[in-house]
Amino acid sequence: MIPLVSMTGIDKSFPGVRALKGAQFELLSGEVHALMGENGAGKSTLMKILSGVYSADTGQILVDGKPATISGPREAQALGISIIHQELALMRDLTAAQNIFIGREPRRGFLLDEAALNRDAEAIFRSMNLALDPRVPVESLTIAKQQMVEIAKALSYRSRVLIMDEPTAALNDAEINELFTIIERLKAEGVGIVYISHKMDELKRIADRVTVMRDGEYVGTVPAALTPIETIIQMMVGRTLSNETAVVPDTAAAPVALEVRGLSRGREIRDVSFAVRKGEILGFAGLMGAGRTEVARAIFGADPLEAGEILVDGTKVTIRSPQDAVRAGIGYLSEDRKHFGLATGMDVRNNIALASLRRFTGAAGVLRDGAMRQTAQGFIKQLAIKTPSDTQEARLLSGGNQQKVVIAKWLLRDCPILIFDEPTRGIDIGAKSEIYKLLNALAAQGRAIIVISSELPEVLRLSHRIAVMCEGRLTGFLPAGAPQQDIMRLATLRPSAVETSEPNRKAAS
Amino acid sequence: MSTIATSDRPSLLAGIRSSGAYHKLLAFSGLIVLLVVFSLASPNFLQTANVLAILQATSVNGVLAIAATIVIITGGIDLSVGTLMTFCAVIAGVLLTNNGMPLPVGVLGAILAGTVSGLISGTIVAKLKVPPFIATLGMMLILKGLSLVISGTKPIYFNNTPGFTQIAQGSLIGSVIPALPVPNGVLILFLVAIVISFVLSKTALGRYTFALGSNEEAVRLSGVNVDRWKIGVYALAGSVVGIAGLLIASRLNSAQPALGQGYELDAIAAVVIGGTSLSGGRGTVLGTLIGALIISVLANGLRILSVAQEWQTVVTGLIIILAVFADILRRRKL
Amino acid sequence: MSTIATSDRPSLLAGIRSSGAYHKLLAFSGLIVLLVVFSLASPNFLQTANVLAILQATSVNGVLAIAATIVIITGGIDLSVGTLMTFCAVIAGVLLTNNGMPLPVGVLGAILAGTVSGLISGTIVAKLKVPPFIATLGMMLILKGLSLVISGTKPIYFNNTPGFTQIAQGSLIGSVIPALPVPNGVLILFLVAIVISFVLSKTALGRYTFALGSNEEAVRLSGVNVDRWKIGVYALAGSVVGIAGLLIASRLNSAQPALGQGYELDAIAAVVIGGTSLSGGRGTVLGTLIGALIISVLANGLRILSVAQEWQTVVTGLIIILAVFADILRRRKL
Amino acid sequence: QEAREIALISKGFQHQFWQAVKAGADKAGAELGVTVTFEGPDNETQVDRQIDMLAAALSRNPAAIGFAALDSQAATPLLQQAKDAGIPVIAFDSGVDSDIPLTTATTDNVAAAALAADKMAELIGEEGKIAVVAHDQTSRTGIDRRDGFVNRIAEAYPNIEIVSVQYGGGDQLQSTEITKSILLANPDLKGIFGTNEGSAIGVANGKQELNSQVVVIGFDSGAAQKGMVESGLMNGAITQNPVGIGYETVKAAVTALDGGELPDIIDTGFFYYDATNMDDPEIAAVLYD
Ligand SMILES: Nc1ncnc2c1ncn2[C@@H]1O[C@H](COP(=O)(O)OP(=O)(O)OP(=O)(O)O)[C@@H](O)[C@H]1O
Ligand SMILES: Nc1ncnc2c1ncn2[C@@H]1O[C@H](COP(=O)(O)OP(=O)(O)OP(=O)(O)O)[C@@H](O)[C@H]1O
Ligand SMILES: [Mg+2]
Ligand SMILES: [Mg+2]
Repeated sequence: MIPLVSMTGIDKSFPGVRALKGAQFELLSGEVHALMGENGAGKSTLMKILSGVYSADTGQILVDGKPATISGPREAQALGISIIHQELALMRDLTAAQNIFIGREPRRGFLLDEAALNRDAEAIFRSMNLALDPRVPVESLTIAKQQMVEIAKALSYRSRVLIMDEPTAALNDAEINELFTIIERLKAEGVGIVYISHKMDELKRIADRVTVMRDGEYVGTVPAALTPIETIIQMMVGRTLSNETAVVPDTAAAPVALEVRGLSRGREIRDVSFAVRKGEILGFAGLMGAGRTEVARAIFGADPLEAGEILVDGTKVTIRSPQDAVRAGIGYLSEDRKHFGLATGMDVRNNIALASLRRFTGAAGVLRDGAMRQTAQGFIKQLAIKTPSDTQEARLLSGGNQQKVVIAKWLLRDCPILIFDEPTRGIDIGAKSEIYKLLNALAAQGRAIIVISSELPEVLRLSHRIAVMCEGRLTGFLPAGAPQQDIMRLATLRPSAVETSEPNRKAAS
Repeated sequence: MSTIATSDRPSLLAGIRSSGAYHKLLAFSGLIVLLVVFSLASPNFLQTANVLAILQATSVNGVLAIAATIVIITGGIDLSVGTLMTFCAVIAGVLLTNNGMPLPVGVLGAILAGTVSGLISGTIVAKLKVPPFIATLGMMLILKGLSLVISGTKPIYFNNTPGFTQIAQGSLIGSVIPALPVPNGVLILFLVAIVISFVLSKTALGRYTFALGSNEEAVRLSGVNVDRWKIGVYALAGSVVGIAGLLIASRLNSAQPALGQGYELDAIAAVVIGGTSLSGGRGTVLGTLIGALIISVLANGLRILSVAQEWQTVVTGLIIILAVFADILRRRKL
Repeated sequence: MSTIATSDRPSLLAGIRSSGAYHKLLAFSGLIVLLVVFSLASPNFLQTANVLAILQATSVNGVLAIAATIVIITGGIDLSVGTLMTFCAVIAGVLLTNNGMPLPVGVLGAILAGTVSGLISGTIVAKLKVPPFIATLGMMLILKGLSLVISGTKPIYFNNTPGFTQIAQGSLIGSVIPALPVPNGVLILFLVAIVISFVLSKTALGRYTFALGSNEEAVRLSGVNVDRWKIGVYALAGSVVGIAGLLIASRLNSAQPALGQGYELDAIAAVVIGGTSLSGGRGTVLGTLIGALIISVLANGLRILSVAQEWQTVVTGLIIILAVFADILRRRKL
Repeated sequence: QEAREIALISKGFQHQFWQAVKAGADKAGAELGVTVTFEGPDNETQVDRQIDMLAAALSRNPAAIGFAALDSQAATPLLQQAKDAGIPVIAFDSGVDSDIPLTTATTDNVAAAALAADKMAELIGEEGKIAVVAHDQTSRTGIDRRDGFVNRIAEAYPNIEIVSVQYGGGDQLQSTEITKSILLANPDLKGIFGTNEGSAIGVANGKQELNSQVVVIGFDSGAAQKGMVESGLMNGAITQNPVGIGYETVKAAVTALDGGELPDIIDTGFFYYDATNMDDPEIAAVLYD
């Protein structure tokens, strides 16, 4: 059988970085081929070459056994290759439908046929069981829904090769299930799918084969079903990882570090009250749009509040801006690193120092760059941030490494209360366990930590206590190690955006 | 802006959409406030003749501002609109007066000159990747010089083309309804506004105009020929500027080669006052029209009140800031 | 450019850093090409007196452009630099001539006037959230009007303050090395460039200037008081403009109240030619200095060659586009 | 042998008045066998640009310099430099407050504007409201013409009231809009004075667009203004003799170079013209297109 795509000997260098060294990859039709590797291993770069975003320095690409030169996204599309990018590439001011069909708008003569456009988009959404109005501007959508729009866009090309670069990083379980149903269907139609993810459990569920990369090089290709996860992880990181579970310390006697009472704002936040003790990790679970991010942003002063009070160490504080919050000792790592986390044009060093410049300001306001460099390099080592130097621009880092930079920023700021919103989004498994260790260590030092995560296993593994939200309400607290069903019950007092129940599906088709 | 995630409730969507309309209405209400204040302050202000004078005074800047709007929505900027306008007027003069061509040739020639210049600017931006600010700054100077060269640094008069002054100064409406002698220049402004609104909202070119300003890289990654559309946008803007050139030449019955520089600032100001963001992706022709009207109402009203000129300038500056600030306040409250 | 991926070799780091320097060197080489061409074309061009004239002609626009650079790096824009310069000059005139204050009071007064105006612009931008284009357009008009009001629409001469003309026209260097009578204005330009370079690269204010232009929201969510720093940036720019006001007043031995509008375009052009992006987050004072020099070398060289004035304009436009394009080409090749 | 260069730095370039000065200078250059260069800033506020032009001209080592100062004081150091280098300086258009220029070829703008005031008074019957649309609030010519006109009215015509003085920068379109608002705000207005070519044409345009019968007195000439005077849209205008100014400036420079004597002032004169006297040979000679 001639492979759909075969890439061999691919080299690619960026200034200061050799991203790929003789990488290779093969995709058969009708298979889901997972591409695995640590952050910065070169997965996205390899797939960008296949989809015409970059051109390889050397190497050969065969499509249907014939040599192909892919000099741009258009050529890739013509060859039947489409891609869902890791970093969302949407036109914020356009609607969902307009985004999906950009460049291929249905027309009536000279004019755009907006009705047909929306109809076609609606049809795609329906086939994905996605309840989304095609006429909404994507700007007003959550990242998760924006991700769904990207998926819809990729599907609309009806390609033979579909590359998905971390499509589930922003999705919750229901949405992931729906995506997998779609993948199964495409697979049955003979579409070849490249699937990049850091979520190991997904491999067993959908992948047929797994190719592992490390440091831009090809490590090996193994069948997914027969290979133990541990083996794949070892191929990725070059060592075995131990799989610890949370050790829940007894914090009942510790003083309360942060308490919120009756936080409210419209329908987004409804009467939310909770408390976190020093040394405690409070996990927040919930479905997409449950309001966890809203609560965190409101506590942090990033968005206004209508009612409620916030107490730090038992005293009431007024927080009107992030500056107030940080002064009160609260740090917040945003779920959207690109828009809210990184100064993308600045280098790694300055991004890490961004929240703590004052500590590097010497006499007469002059910055101590040497100290900044040392600190930055310390974090680069501690978090294994893959970057040619601390003066590399943050936007040139791989997605996962960007996330680590933002984490470093808050670690450096060293707040007694830390809110992490989706801290491991896009982070590889090795680094993830590093970050878990770090969070545990921070808690052990007496910091109060809130972790918001859409990955239930993550919440379960980290939390000393679990808060569950739904529709802006805190629907309950659960102890560490609570069964997943209990969490889901509290989290699903209303249906998620994706309709998973069978009757609905029938009604839609 | 509502942030609630339920997306399929029509009421919400309707809310979002009508809030857009409401925004425009608000900028409009800023204009209304000005109108009310001035008409209370001077009985001469709301006379038909003065209203027509204000509209007539808006026509050239309005058309230029519409051209600037198109480019600004892509996230670019066009500094050459002022001198290009003059260049187009001079081309009309050369064709009609120096070469005795018939009127339609002059009209088409001016618009074509604008289009070609826009094509060149667009090519410099899209193909040579020169930032729009520099590309159009260069074009501004080139066109300014060329206008002087071509015209021999002398105004060209249209005395041999009797119909020419009718383009802006005649009144088709007035010949039907004598009580309402709306000059053709104003008619043309509204026509251009309608056509460009239509192009922006209903055609592929319009769609890509917004898409480019929203996220050019994403458009490129979608396999769209970004360069071609971008050049198209500048060319469209150029042809609109050609119309402005005809309007000003018709009003002055001459092509004045020295005029034009500085007009770009008024045009861009109208665009920004009208709510179009300089970072691209959003903007409306209606907003720009209102912005241009605010500028001419201010100028006219302060003159009618015989405010000393140096104070006119101060007050204009203040009101521009206040008008935009008021708009921001209201939007925040929504 | 080395492409080897080993990441911790110091040589590589040096390579990356020097590539930044290399970029600047390239813009610089564009300037060199101009210098070579003009000196081949005319024996008068490279004479000491003419070189000094070019530098002197750069001083005012150079200082203005440095002020504009600071604001542009934050992703903003300052249209008021031209008229603010005039306003500061008028303030100096009022203090020194109309009120007979001693020279230092006039100097400080002018700089303070610039700082306060910058504070106001910054506050309008940061607190009222008015887009910088509008805020500074408004300030441009307000200051233009106020200059006329305060001066009584008449130039104010500094004949009673004998030292005043020395600020720009005297020559400290010349008094030491008579063969090199570099005017103080040029010295001040370089001094301002060095100080602002230092502030931008070594102080917290400078760091936030870049950070704001890179991603303001991320800075805010890092707990930084974004508003305060932004106001600081505009105030710093304002005080630099104050220095420009002193320079021009000293050169003309008078505060000319009508001057100034239009100067913002030259200043911004110098910034952009110097490689600073209007979308913020990056830029260098050195680049701006080279941009300003390119503009004055062009103007001077074409005059020395007695090119007809209308063609001077055309050629200037062409060369500005070409200079930036050449720079882009070379960077792409790196 | 290379022709001697006479470098003229004027106050403007693109306007017809300055182009006529240039034409006169070129004519003299051709007759006297010297090279004439001619440069000027975009508008009359750009004092420092003019200084830069003067500096660049000096770097060329011209034989002589003709200079129309936007601000005489500002140019003093450079003029001194010219004097030290032995380059003769001739002032034109308006005087330079300095003893460096050997002579000045000029128009008395104050007197010219006073003549405009007399003509205006005559045409409106020495009573009623009038207005001024000036080209500039701060430049020498702007101030002289405005003040010459306003002061003459104040002194000689107590029954005439000047209701508005506004400035259109010499931009025709802006002057048109200003005129229209003045006319609409003052329906009983009797006359308007436009202080230069752009202002005058703008005033006449505004009058035409509103179908007004207001009396218009202009300044300067040019094809459009001549046409308007001819058609009666403009009742009359003052013209200077810019061709003469340019011619005399270059001629004086050559005289100076050849060691000849020069008077302190070369008054090139001004004239009032209207539809009745335009074709007089004396007037026609000073009108320009
Ligand atoms: N445009 C670029 N310029 C410079 N370096 C780049 C560029 N794009 C990628 N890199 C570098 O190439 C390497 C590979 O990056 P890539 O994005 O392919 O990693 P990845 O495997 O997708 O990682 P992740 O799992 O974090 O997304 C990284 O070291 C990254 O910093
Ligand atoms: N700054 C903001 N501007 C506009 N909308 C916002 C902003 N921040 C959050 N939202 C929206 O508020 C809604 C509430 O979702 P929120 O992100 O709080 O839920 P969540 O439980 O954190 O879910 P998720 O898993 O998607 O992060 C979402 O639609 C989100 O996009
Ligand atoms: Mg990646
Ligand atoms: Mg969230």
